[in-house]
Amino acid sequence: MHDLQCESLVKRFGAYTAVNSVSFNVPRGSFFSILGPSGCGKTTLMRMIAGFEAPSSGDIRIKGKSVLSTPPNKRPVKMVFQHLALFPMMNVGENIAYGLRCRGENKADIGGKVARVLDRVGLPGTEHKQVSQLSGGQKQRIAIARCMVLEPDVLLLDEPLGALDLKLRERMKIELKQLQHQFETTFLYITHDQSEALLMSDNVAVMNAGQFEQIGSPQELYNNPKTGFVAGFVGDSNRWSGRVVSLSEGKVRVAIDGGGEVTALAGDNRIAAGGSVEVFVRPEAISIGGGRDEVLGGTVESLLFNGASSRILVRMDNGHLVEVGQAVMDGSVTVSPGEKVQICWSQLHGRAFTTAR
Amino acid sequence: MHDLQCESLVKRFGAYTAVNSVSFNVPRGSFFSILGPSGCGKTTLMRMIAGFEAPSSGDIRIKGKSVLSTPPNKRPVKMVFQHLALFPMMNVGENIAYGLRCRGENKADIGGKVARVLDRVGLPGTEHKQVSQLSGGQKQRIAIARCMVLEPDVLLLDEPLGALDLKLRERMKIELKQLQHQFETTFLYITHDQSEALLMSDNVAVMNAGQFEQIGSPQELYNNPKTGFVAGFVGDSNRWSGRVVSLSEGKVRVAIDGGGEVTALAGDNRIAAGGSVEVFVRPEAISIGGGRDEVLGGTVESLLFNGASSRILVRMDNGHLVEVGQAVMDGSVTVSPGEKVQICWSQLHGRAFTTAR
Amino acid sequence: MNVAAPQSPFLQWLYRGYMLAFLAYLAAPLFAAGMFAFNDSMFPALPWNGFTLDWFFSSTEPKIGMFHDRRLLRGLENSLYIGVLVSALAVAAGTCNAFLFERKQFPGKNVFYILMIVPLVIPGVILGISILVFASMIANGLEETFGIEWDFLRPGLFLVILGQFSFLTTITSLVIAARLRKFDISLEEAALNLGATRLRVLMTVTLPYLMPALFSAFVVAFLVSFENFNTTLMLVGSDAPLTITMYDRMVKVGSTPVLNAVSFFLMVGSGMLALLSVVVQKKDEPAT
Amino acid sequence: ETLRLLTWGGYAPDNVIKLFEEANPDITVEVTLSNNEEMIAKLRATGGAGYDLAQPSHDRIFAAQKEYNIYKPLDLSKVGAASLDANLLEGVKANATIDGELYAVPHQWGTSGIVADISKAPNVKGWGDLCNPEYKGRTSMRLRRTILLGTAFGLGKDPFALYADKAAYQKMLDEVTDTLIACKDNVKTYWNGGDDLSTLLLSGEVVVSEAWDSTAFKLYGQNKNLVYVPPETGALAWIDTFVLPRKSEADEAAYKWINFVMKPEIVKLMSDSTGAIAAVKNGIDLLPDDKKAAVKAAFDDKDLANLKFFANIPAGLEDMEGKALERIKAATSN
Amino acid sequence: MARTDVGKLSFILLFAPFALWIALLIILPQLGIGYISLREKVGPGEYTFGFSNYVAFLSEPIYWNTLLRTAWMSILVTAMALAVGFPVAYYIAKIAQRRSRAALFLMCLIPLWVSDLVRAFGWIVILRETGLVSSLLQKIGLVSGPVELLYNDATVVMGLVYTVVLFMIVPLVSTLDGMDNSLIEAGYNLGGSRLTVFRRIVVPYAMPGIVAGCIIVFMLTAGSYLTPILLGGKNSMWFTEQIYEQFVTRYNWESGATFGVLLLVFTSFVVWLGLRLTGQSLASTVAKD
Ligand SMILES: Nc1ncnc2c1ncn2[C@@H]1O[C@H](COP(=O)(O)OP(=O)(O)OP(=O)(O)O)[C@@H](O)[C@H]1O
Ligand SMILES: Nc1ncnc2c1ncn2[C@@H]1O[C@H](COP(=O)(O)OP(=O)(O)OP(=O)(O)O)[C@@H](O)[C@H]1O
Ligand SMILES: [Mg+2]
Ligand SMILES: [Mg+2]
Repeated sequence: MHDLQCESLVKRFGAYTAVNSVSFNVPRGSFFSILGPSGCGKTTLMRMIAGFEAPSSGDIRIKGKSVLSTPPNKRPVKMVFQHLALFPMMNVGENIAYGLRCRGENKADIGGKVARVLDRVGLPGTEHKQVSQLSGGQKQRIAIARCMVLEPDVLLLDEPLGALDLKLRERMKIELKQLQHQFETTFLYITHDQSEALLMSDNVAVMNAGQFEQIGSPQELYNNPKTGFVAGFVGDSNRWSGRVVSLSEGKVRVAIDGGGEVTALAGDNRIAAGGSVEVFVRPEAISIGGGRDEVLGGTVESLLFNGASSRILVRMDNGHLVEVGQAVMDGSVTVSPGEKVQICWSQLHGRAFTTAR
Repeated sequence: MHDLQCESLVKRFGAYTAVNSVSFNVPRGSFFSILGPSGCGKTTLMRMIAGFEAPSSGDIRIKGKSVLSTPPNKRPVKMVFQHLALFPMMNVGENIAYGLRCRGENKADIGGKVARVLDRVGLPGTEHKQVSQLSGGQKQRIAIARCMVLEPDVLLLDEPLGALDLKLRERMKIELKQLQHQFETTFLYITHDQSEALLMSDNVAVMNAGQFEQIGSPQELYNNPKTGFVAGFVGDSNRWSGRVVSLSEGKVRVAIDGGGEVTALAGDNRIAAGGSVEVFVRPEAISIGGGRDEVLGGTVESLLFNGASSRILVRMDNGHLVEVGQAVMDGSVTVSPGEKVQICWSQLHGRAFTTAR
Repeated sequence: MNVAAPQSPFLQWLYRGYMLAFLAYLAAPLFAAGMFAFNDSMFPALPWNGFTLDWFFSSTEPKIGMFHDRRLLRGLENSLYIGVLVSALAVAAGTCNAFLFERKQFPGKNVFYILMIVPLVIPGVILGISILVFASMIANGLEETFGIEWDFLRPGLFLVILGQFSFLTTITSLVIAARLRKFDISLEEAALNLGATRLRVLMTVTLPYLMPALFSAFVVAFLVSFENFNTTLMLVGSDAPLTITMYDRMVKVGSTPVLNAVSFFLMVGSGMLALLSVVVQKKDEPAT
Repeated sequence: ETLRLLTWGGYAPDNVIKLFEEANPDITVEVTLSNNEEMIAKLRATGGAGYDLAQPSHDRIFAAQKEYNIYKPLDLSKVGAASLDANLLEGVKANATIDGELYAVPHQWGTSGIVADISKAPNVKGWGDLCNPEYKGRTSMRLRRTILLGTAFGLGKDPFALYADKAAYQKMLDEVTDTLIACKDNVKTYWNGGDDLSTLLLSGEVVVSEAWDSTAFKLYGQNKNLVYVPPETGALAWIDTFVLPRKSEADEAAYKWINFVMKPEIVKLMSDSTGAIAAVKNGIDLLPDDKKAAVKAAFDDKDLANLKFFANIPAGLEDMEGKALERIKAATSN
Repeated sequence: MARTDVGKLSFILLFAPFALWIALLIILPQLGIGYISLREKVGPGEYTFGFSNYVAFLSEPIYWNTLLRTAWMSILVTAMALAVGFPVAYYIAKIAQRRSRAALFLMCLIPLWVSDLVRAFGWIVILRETGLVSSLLQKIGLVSGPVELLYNDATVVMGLVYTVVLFMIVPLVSTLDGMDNSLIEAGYNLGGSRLTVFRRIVVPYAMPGIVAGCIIVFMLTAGSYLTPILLGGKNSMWFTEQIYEQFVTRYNWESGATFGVLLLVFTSFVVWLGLRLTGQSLASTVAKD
């Protein structure tokens, strides 16, 4: 059973198409993320689901029923806004009670429900605090509590961590996931930060220029991207453009612009000999030294130390700069800038996609 | 030869000591970072160097000459401000020319110099653009160009990447480092983001509550933290508090609060039997299964997939939550949530520090 | 260190001296006007004849105190009446304008916006005479062609209110629009999303948010209305507000310290009002 | 019922109003202070509405009524005409009768002349002394038509005689204007109201000034050196009248007020406040004692016989006078 | 769709009061005085149309001299208000501590709380020949006789500056307040001297506030009535006084309306010129705060 279904949703602003034929289903109780760069139409999509924008065409169904003609204040979806939109003129308790009072529940019930939901988000007894007295992470939780107290079918979250600072964001990622487990509600989460999407979601849709490029589990997206955009956007990648030399059994031989040839898996089926492609190889798939299928020569340009995710920058002989992942933990660094090295990786870790026009 | 030397710098605001006896030397042409949490006094320190605050005591020397009595507009240090402080009422060319005109250089020279520096930061021909027409990264580069055209002895940068978004920040890190190479100027860089500091710097000073905790190369800080603060702040770490059971030959046996005992290297020399300590172990040093010095039991709570830096969350039997690094590349996941597992790491990767009061 | 401030102690001292001198300049005439309210003399001038409160409370000739001076009290009453009414109207209209220009998109918006600001830069006298002339034209026209008499189009309270309303509305619109601009529209969306009707959103979220601005717009409008002279002078009928009464008294009868007493009373009164509005704004600030 | 008076400062003193309201408990009195020009301007703007009783001077009725139709005829029978000074009533009748209807009755009269501090300026005699360099920077005047007329008399002309001949009047005005512009240096400032004048004289800032006799009499009470001097060419006399605005709404109350203030005991109070002489029989005798003394000190019978009553201004002349005044005001001196 | 109907209705409801206000109280009355100003009086109650009122204005040097004098003094007052007010606004926005800032700002607004009349009244009490200053000067023996400080143009200018300086300070404070101190710091850091930073950074940044303040001050000054009348001497003539004279003393609505139109056109022209020269627009300056 699906809590939320969107079918060929389209939204045009004048001549500009912000959301272009988007379809997806969100199963009950799952955590679904939409990941895409700024301006790709994520917020517009979410606003259509919440009812703040009317779709140009397509349908939105919640628990199987179309909600197109339901006004925004009647839809069983609640939304956590990017800047939270907590009401500054009410205290915490009033903020949470707001929806219940709109619904006309009686006073006594409301008090109990507010207390219970505050308990569940780990902030018991804060009813009388002012919103301005809360820390960023606490505000976050109040915003979620305000929606969850209404027991929505779907909770929409629009980049809710965007305003928090680095360390807090790391912590809240884990906390959000745990809250979703606790409430067992369907979450639809919007973000442009791939690590948020990967970390928390059961399923992720990668969105670009108004369209969905791929829907899948985080692992699928990371390990089996279906388009060049997904390969480049999800996780770090080295990217070289080149031209197809030959193609056989799903493997492509690519002549990289500037010199050198590599073999990679064909990522899509529009690849043809002579066509221009981009080859993606993740830094952590590459190592220094020889011994694997693909080997290229270059010079170490600099060492980017960053603890567990350190990198070596290698200027290849064809002029491209390559990031090479470095397993640091035990290995003290064995190369130094200026040194001539060879880098290598397995064919299976290279992936070629037709260049998007 | 040192471009910048600070000696026992102190700055008091009333009773509050914002910078407390800080001394450091920055060698010519190097990239020096000051890393510390918000409010630790980084900006205050930098403002003293730029001349916007007078130190309460201590000395600042640039190229060996004390600049304490030099007014801010005569000091040979230029500064890139956190929000860049590009002049909104001037266009790009005028912004860059401002310093030259203050110096009274003649018109013809100025034009040439501006064009040349714009070339070097990769934005040739943008003289007539308005500041508001630039993207975040471009503004960044203009702010640097505006300083570099004056050929300062030292360039100060106060969290210059703070306002940029994630992907752009990643790119600018590498670009900044390259610009520094190109200009061969001494950079003094302030940040609260450890990855920025580690990635770009030749040397990093970790600052806390107005004092320097440790100065060293990124590798030194990461692999050999001298204090608990540095161990916790630089890179991710699991952190358990406990009590010293025994101490011998630089190794400490610690009874962890909640249960379990581990052995770790003694991080400082104030550790004594019975004292309370914190033990730090990095996630990537821990693995699932047995076989190494230190073994603890627990239950897998969830798998946090995040590409190359995925983690496994394990709830240990003593109730602590442990992040375990997961080598993903080849290994498909072998554990699943709810499974009982053992986690292990080498004694050499654990480090104990006296708990700060 | 504040780089914006002068650094040398001498200059700092000089600057502070300038500020003091400026404040003295501001206070001087008010002080002088207020001081003579307490002079036990028939003229608001030196010499100082000793302290008295007669000019406030005395009920006997020749020193009729302001609280026993019927005409001044009458003027005060008129001023309050006009002030409250016109401020309420201007705040209401200003709120509409704020919503119109902050929330609606419509062709010619920029031109209309300029039109909204224009009353602020039309001299008050001209607003006064133009409204007087226009109202008289209508009234005369009606009288001559239809024999209808619309007396409220003749100088009097109604025209005074219209005249003050015409420029106060610009002020209130700007004050309220400035606040509305800062309003995060997602607050309204959040309320809708939580199930509130549009009316309820307006009453529970938007208007409470605007409240401080509505209040300070009201206070500003009231103060400006209270002290307005140029526009009112042209439109006033027999119900003169206080400023006009005082002016008439001063040029046509002669000033006694009772006028100083009224001035003093006004200073204290409007001072309190202004303080109150500041306090209201202050209290609200951290929450936004 | 409300009686809305449009009148001069001092013409509706609080004590008189109180007495009136006690006598007529159903009437409350509301006063708007004004002067000749404003009264007419206001009534014009309101089309004669908004007030129930107005008090312009006798020379300001005819032309204003012709042009703007702002007054309505008055019923002399409702006014105790018998108590009025017959001369003044005749004068007003002559000036304010249009198409056989009478529009005004006299109320108070007074003169414009000169006040001087005799301790410092003992020899003041006529209008010309305002421009006497002996008192440089110590004289004052009110820049209105009175000073034009006064100066004209001072120059030996008779402006009222020239009313019929516009060109001649203009010529005379030009001469007067030149005189007054030349005189500007001598003048400390132009006063606007009685208060201005009092303060200037009492403080000693000014020693010779054009003045209303009423103000001068009040000043005499304060300082015996401040004496009213009727100019040797004759003081200019005005009569303030009662008129009914065209759309007045409380005529009965208005007549009650008119009759009330003509009562001898009220006349005394009124004259005390205005300083002017009531237009009733033996008006001077009904002045309060101090004022009476001041009048006696100022006027002898010769002066009284030499009064120059303002005549009705023909249309158009007022414009010429206005221009002349503006020219004087705008001229620069140092 | 239902939603757009609601939108349309609410638009109409919001637009109606605005339209009524602007049309009935601003535009039509202005057209009204325009119309009256074109009316020529030929006799009692008889009128024809023409430009004779304007011709009369132009042919009478008194009138246009007064207009020019008013304009010139208004510009002087504006310049002085800027000179006096800028340091004050700068102090409030940039130098004063957070706490004293509000208090200072409030103190600067004090004169706004009382009417022009009271303020002018206060100045008269202080400045007249027998007033406070004169007495004080005599007492401390600085002058031998009483000094007259009233009734001259300098006093008028001072009094006008007093009444309008606040309208200069308020917009200045609000723009300067929005200026990040780091712009000033950057100015110094790049080698600018105090003067350079002020001239090239502070002033250009504050330009919208300066222009807004100048416009409001100029209009207020040109349209003021009481202060020039009460403080001005025998030579002072203010254009609003002319208008008042025409309307009230001379009952000449036609030429009064003409003067009104001329004042409006003239001041609008000055404002337009000011905006033009500084490259600002009305909406971006006056309406900013
Ligand atoms: N009301 C509107 N009218 C016209 N264009 C709009 C409107 N709302 C959004 N757009 C355009 O639609 C595109 C998608 O906007 P949207 O806000 O959905 O992006 P987003 O993916 O949420 O971006 P971000 O991550 O920056 O929030 C943008 O190019 C935006 O300019
Ligand atoms: N002018 C001042 N007066 C009083 N206290 C000050 C002043 N400037 C800074 N401080 C205090 O000094 C401490 C250090 O401030 P500083 O701005 O140097 O921190 P920071 O390390 O730059 O922080 P962040 O990363 O947030 O920019 C803070 O607690 C701050 O409140
Ligand atoms: Mg968005
Ligand atoms: Mg800082």
